[in-house]
Amino acid sequence: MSTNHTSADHTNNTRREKLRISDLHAFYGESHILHGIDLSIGQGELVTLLGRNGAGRSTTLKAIMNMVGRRSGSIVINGTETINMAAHKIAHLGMGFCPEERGIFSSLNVEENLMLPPAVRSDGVSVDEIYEMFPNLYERRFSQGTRLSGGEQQMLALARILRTGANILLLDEITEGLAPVIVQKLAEVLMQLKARGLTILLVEQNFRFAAPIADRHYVMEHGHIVEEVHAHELIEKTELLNTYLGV
Amino acid sequence: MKISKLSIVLLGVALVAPFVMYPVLLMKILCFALFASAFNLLLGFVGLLSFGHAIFLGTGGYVTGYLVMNSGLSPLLGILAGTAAAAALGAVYGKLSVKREGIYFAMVTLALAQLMFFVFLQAPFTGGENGLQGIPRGFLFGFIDLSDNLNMYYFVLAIFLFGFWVINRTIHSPFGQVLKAIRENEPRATSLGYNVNDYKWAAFVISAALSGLAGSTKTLVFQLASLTDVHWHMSGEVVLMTLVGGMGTIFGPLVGAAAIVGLQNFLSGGELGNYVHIIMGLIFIVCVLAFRSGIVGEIQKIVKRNFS
Amino acid sequence: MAEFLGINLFGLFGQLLVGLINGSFYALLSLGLAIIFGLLKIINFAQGAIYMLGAFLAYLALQYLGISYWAALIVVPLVVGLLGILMERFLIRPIANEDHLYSLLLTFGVALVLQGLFTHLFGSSGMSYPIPEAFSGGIKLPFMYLPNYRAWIVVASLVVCVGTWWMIEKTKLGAYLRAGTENPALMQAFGINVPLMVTLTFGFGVALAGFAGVMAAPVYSVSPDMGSNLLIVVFAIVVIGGMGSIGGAIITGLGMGIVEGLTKYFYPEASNTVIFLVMVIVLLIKPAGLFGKEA
Amino acid sequence: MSADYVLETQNLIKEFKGFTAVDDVSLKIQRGHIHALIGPNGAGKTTVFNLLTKFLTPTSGRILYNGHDITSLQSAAIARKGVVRSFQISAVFPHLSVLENVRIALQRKEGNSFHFWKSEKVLDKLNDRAVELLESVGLGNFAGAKTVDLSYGHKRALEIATTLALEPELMLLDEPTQGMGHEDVDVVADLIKKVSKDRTILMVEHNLHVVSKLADQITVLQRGAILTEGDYETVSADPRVQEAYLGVAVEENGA
Amino acid sequence: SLSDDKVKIGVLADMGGVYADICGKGCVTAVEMAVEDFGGTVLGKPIEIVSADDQNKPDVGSAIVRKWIENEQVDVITGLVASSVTGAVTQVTTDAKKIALIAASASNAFTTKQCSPYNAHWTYNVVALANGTVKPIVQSGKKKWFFITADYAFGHALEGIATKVIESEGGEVVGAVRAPLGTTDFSSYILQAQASGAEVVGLANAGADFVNSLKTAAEFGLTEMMDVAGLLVFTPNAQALDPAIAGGMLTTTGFYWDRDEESREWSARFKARHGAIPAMPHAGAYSATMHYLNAVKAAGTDESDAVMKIMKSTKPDDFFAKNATLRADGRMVHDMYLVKITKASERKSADDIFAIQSVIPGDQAFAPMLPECDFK
Ligand SMILES: Nc1ncnc2c1ncn2[C@@H]1O[C@H](COP(=O)(O)OP(=O)(O)OP(=O)(O)O)[C@@H](O)[C@H]1O
Ligand SMILES: Nc1ncnc2c1ncn2[C@@H]1O[C@H](COP(=O)(O)OP(=O)(O)OP(=O)(O)O)[C@@H](O)[C@H]1O
Ligand SMILES: [Mg+2]
Ligand SMILES: [Mg+2]
Repeated sequence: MSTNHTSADHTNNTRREKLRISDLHAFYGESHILHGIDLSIGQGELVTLLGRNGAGRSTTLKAIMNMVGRRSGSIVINGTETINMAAHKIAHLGMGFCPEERGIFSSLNVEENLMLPPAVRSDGVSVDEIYEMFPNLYERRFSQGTRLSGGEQQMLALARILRTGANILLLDEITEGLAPVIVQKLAEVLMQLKARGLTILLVEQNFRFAAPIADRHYVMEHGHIVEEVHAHELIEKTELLNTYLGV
Repeated sequence: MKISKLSIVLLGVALVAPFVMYPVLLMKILCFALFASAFNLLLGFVGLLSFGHAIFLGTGGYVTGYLVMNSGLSPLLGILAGTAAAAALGAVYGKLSVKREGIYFAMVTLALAQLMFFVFLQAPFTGGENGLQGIPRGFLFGFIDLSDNLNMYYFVLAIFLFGFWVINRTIHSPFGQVLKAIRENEPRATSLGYNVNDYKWAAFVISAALSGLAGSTKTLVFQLASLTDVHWHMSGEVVLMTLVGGMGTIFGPLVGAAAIVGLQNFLSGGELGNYVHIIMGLIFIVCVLAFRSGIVGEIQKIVKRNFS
Repeated sequence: MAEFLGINLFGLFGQLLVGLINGSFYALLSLGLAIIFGLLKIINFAQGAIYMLGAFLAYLALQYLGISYWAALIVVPLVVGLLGILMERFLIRPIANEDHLYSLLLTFGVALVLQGLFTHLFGSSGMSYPIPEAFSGGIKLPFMYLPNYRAWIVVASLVVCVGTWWMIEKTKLGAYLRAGTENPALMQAFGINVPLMVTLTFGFGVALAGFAGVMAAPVYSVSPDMGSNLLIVVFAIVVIGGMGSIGGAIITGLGMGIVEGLTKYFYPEASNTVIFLVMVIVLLIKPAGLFGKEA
Repeated sequence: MSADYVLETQNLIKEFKGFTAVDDVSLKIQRGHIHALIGPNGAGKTTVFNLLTKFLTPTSGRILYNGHDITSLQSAAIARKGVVRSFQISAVFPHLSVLENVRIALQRKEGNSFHFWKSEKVLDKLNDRAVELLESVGLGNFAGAKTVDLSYGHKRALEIATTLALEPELMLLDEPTQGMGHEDVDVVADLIKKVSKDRTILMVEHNLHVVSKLADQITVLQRGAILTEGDYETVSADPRVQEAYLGVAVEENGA
Repeated sequence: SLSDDKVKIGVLADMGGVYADICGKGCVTAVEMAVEDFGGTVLGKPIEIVSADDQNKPDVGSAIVRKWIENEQVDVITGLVASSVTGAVTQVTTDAKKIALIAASASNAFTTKQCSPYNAHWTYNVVALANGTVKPIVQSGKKKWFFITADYAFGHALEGIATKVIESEGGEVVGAVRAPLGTTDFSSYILQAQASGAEVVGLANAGADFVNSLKTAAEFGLTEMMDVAGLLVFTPNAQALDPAIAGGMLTTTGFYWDRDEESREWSARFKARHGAIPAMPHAGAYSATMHYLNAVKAAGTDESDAVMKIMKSTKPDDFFAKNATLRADGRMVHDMYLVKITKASERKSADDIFAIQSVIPGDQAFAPMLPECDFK
């Protein structure tokens, strides 16, 4: 087995590697969605997955959490191989996952939703801090989770995993449906988290949101990673990104 | 078209069958095939599992039996009356139940049927546990003697074909298109301006009426109307027939009815009679676990896989 | 004295109390159903058969192993719960992703098999189980003679019902359960072993029916069809209470027992149908049930 | 003058258990406009939509459509009058063909939807019109395809074609471009522009790019109440809107 | 001459339902014993037995019998337990002119309202039960009765006839409740009985209903306040009950295994094959079959009219049928027995359930023949 990936080497030199994926394949029933993904993220990095609708970005996140039908290859989290690990054990390695469809529970109220995921580490964001960050949630804390507006649900989904103390975050389209003010605020929040040393893998459609805060970008197409772009290369590779993403 | 060729072959078989097999058994199969097809109209094509459908079968039977016996109605009028009664009950029960969906709908229909079961058990005109016995088959159009099994058979076959035609036509009608749309995406159908509950209700009434038709006919065949036909076990049996045959397919309920009635007939004769409930239960389990498309559904899959 | 407006008050009180006793069984059974439904979205049609199984196990345990009522009260629910766990694991889980109607049909099949099996093995004339020594005799109330065992039924089932309700509505475990049924994949991703939780919940719901079966053995004849008719009444109760509402199931169970008792007093002919009539009325006025949330 | 307005709400209020989600909203939507409803998350935009289409019942207030009070009508009846909404999540009939999807909508006006005794062949006369509609949204080549197999953008287009089949006077679009890639956003925006001929459109949208490009008139909601109204220039220049909704960096989003 | 070179007997019974212990496989066993004891052939031709489960459903039973007769050349039907099934079946047999030997049903309709020249109602009926049990109790001075009645045809008939008996003996019925078949909880009915001020509570029900109602009566102390009479108690039901509850109760039966040497001998053979002592329908099924086969032999044919004629003109006489005749209306009139359920202290073995109190001669037990049912 070769570990001779340039990107991995590059990051290994600078920071501790938190997540390394090699030759990841994922399937939903008969359909083969991911065709050998390789990527690596170091501690404190914020990396995005870009691509068009259906490129397989969400699937990559779900595959990491073992939420797809079948997967093969290697996923090493914090030095632990997880490809054969049961889904419910993965979170306890410090993973926090915020799904695309938000996954707010209608049988629980806002506060119960917030308190639901078991803490995986001790140093999560406190509830007070969260309510300060998202005053809407505080105001609506006793209403049924799914009665929140679309955007409020998005906030809740994110807040929920911040509370658990997860230090590797997988965030899927978190700016979707949010008002521009909130989007700006989220960018600040992510920068703060990064500063706390959290590792973030971000799936984004909103390139303007992602560009200023990310360290690196992976571009996906048809279940492959077709390009890796570092923050400092953004200007020179604008053309390339345009052809991939149609920005 | 393939289907119509198949239909002609089946019709041919149905015409000569009574010379080969015991006609009363064949009539029973036809009645249940009609019942299961009517049930399947709801389950397979609207997605509503009515767990109390026997009540419509039995209502048709009781009303026909009572009128033929006590008011000397001709068999045809008796059957019409029974069908109308089932449709009327279906109209009321449909109004109450189509508001609910999925499993809720199943529970509500079951409980409503049980309510009516007790009415039939206690009402003075149904003969309670005895049921209505010795109902005369009478004369069709005043001169065809239905007490002759062969005459009766062709009469039943004609009724079955009529009912089956109605169901098919319903599925492939403008109304059927709307039903399909509702099953696919109910909120969207509403937003296009369809009152989905009205459509479900109409389908429910059609299904109830045809179940009543099956029950009325069955009553004349066996000259008997009894609690068996309104008991929830019967509601379970029709689900089983549809499941075994293949829900949502045209011929599935027919095949399922033949299979289950045939099996019961086989079991009731022999030593295995004791095991009839256990065997039915096991079939249920096996079908659900491994065989959800039913006989016809599985055949369709094989045909699709190999020939297209 | 005991007459008021031409009504025999003693008779009325008696019927109310008897209604409460029956209501305790309704509450236990509908609670089990509501837990399984509310948390797993499965209608367990086998719940009645499992109640029967509980009673039979208590009977067999006493007959052949000399296990006392008290021991049976613990052991039988455990055994039944274990069977429920096996049932969930090997029958229900394989179809967990299919339409929930299939699980209804599957459990219907299980009910037929269980009932058929016991009829085959033990006939259907019924076995009798003695009332435990500790509860022989009764209390003389002014309006009736209340057998001690019947009083115990009310107390025991109230304790079990309230305890269960508290556990599900008021604890973190309950929140996990509710969330886990809504979106199991996400709960797994949060680090919770959902399949295990589902299995245990099913086992618990089933064990409640087993418990009710043991409770019933001394007062009702232990027979293979003791559960099947009761079950449909309990279904109606669950619909009235609002499907999936735990508290609703308990309150409605007790309430319907009392309504039935009153009907037996005022118009016995309708005692079979009154619960279904109530159901129709509730459906007309509040389709989601008395305690149900609108979808 | 009121004839100019397709839809008017008068003092619309919706309360949820003591929480006022829509607070005294009086909207006037001018015939032929594309009218956008924007505002921070939880401002009550979706709730307004739900009230207009009767998915929710207003606590108080009136809704006038073409001058007639429709406050007490049922959802389906409102749809039949010509107020049709699209859904946020793809609202198609997945296992019908693309053509059939449109035909279901066309069929409603035929008045034969309860005719269970007729053959469905009577619907074939609607095919031409259906194909026409599909072509108008660029789906002409997909008529025979199964709808599940369509891509996300195509599904959205189909949904719009289906909605158009009802010949709505007023179309309500809730975040029509949400979750789309940039390419699709433009396609859909163009489509909306195209179909806005001869009809009125009310839309909720967070993508300011789309709003600025399409909207003739904008209403900004905040905490359930109307904050301000006007065209894009006026509204985006309003400091209150900048603070509550746009954030500071308005310019960046405009492009 | 035999119709098809054999005599074929169809045994229709409840193989798995509430009456399975009363006339299920046991009835098949009894008929088999009769055929074997008869020698296995009649007029040189084989005797065959077919059996089926009617599940206590009239439609199932009548369909089976119809098929047997129309399709499988069955000559005679026996077993027949649930009255509802028997009613439906005798319609079919009468139409087809085949004999029905009713071994286990209680209703008296088959020799009254629904009488037919082809019915032979063998073991007992509701009239005999009411006459046998109720009359002596009323005569002993307990005149105020309350009934807990099974709410279907059988219970109604039993209550009706018992009421007539009570009234004709100068007693009075102070009330009655109708409990649905299969009621699990009798407590509210018991409370009503308690409040009625009656001296005797008559249980006009059977099987599990009987067992449940009696148990509940004991639990609520009813058995200490008033007498309880079970109008139809089969040995398996009595065996299922705690003797402390049931002991001492009077009831009427058409047969008891421990009556005399003859009955003990047959019952021992039956128990060896079946595993339990015979209930009265088992003995009745044997006796009826035997009488039928004897008649076929004597008639030299299996043609129903000829056979029936001989059955009615010769007196049945075996370990079951004492002082018996098959009347023209098809009623088999024979000695019935008033028995007391034994207390635990009196039981010598698990099978020692009844103690015969008195013999009720057939003409006192059964009602006289109706003129319209005289099929001489
Ligand atoms: N549960 C599923 N079953 C089958 N196929 C699926 C499933 N989920 C996703 N797919 C398919 O997998 C492919 C990748 O989907 P994915 O959701 O990962 O895309 P994405 O890049 O996140 O795009 P989007 O912008 O739509 O979220 C798509 O073709 C999609 O149709
Ligand atoms: N059924 C309900 N019960 C209780 N509160 C509700 C209900 N529906 C909406 N709300 C509340 O009303 C407010 C407005 O919700 P609405 O969905 O209209 O917001 P929105 O403007 O569409 O926001 P977004 O842009 O985030 O979708 C929110 O705070 C929400 O929590
Ligand atoms: Mg995605
Ligand atoms: Mg919204």
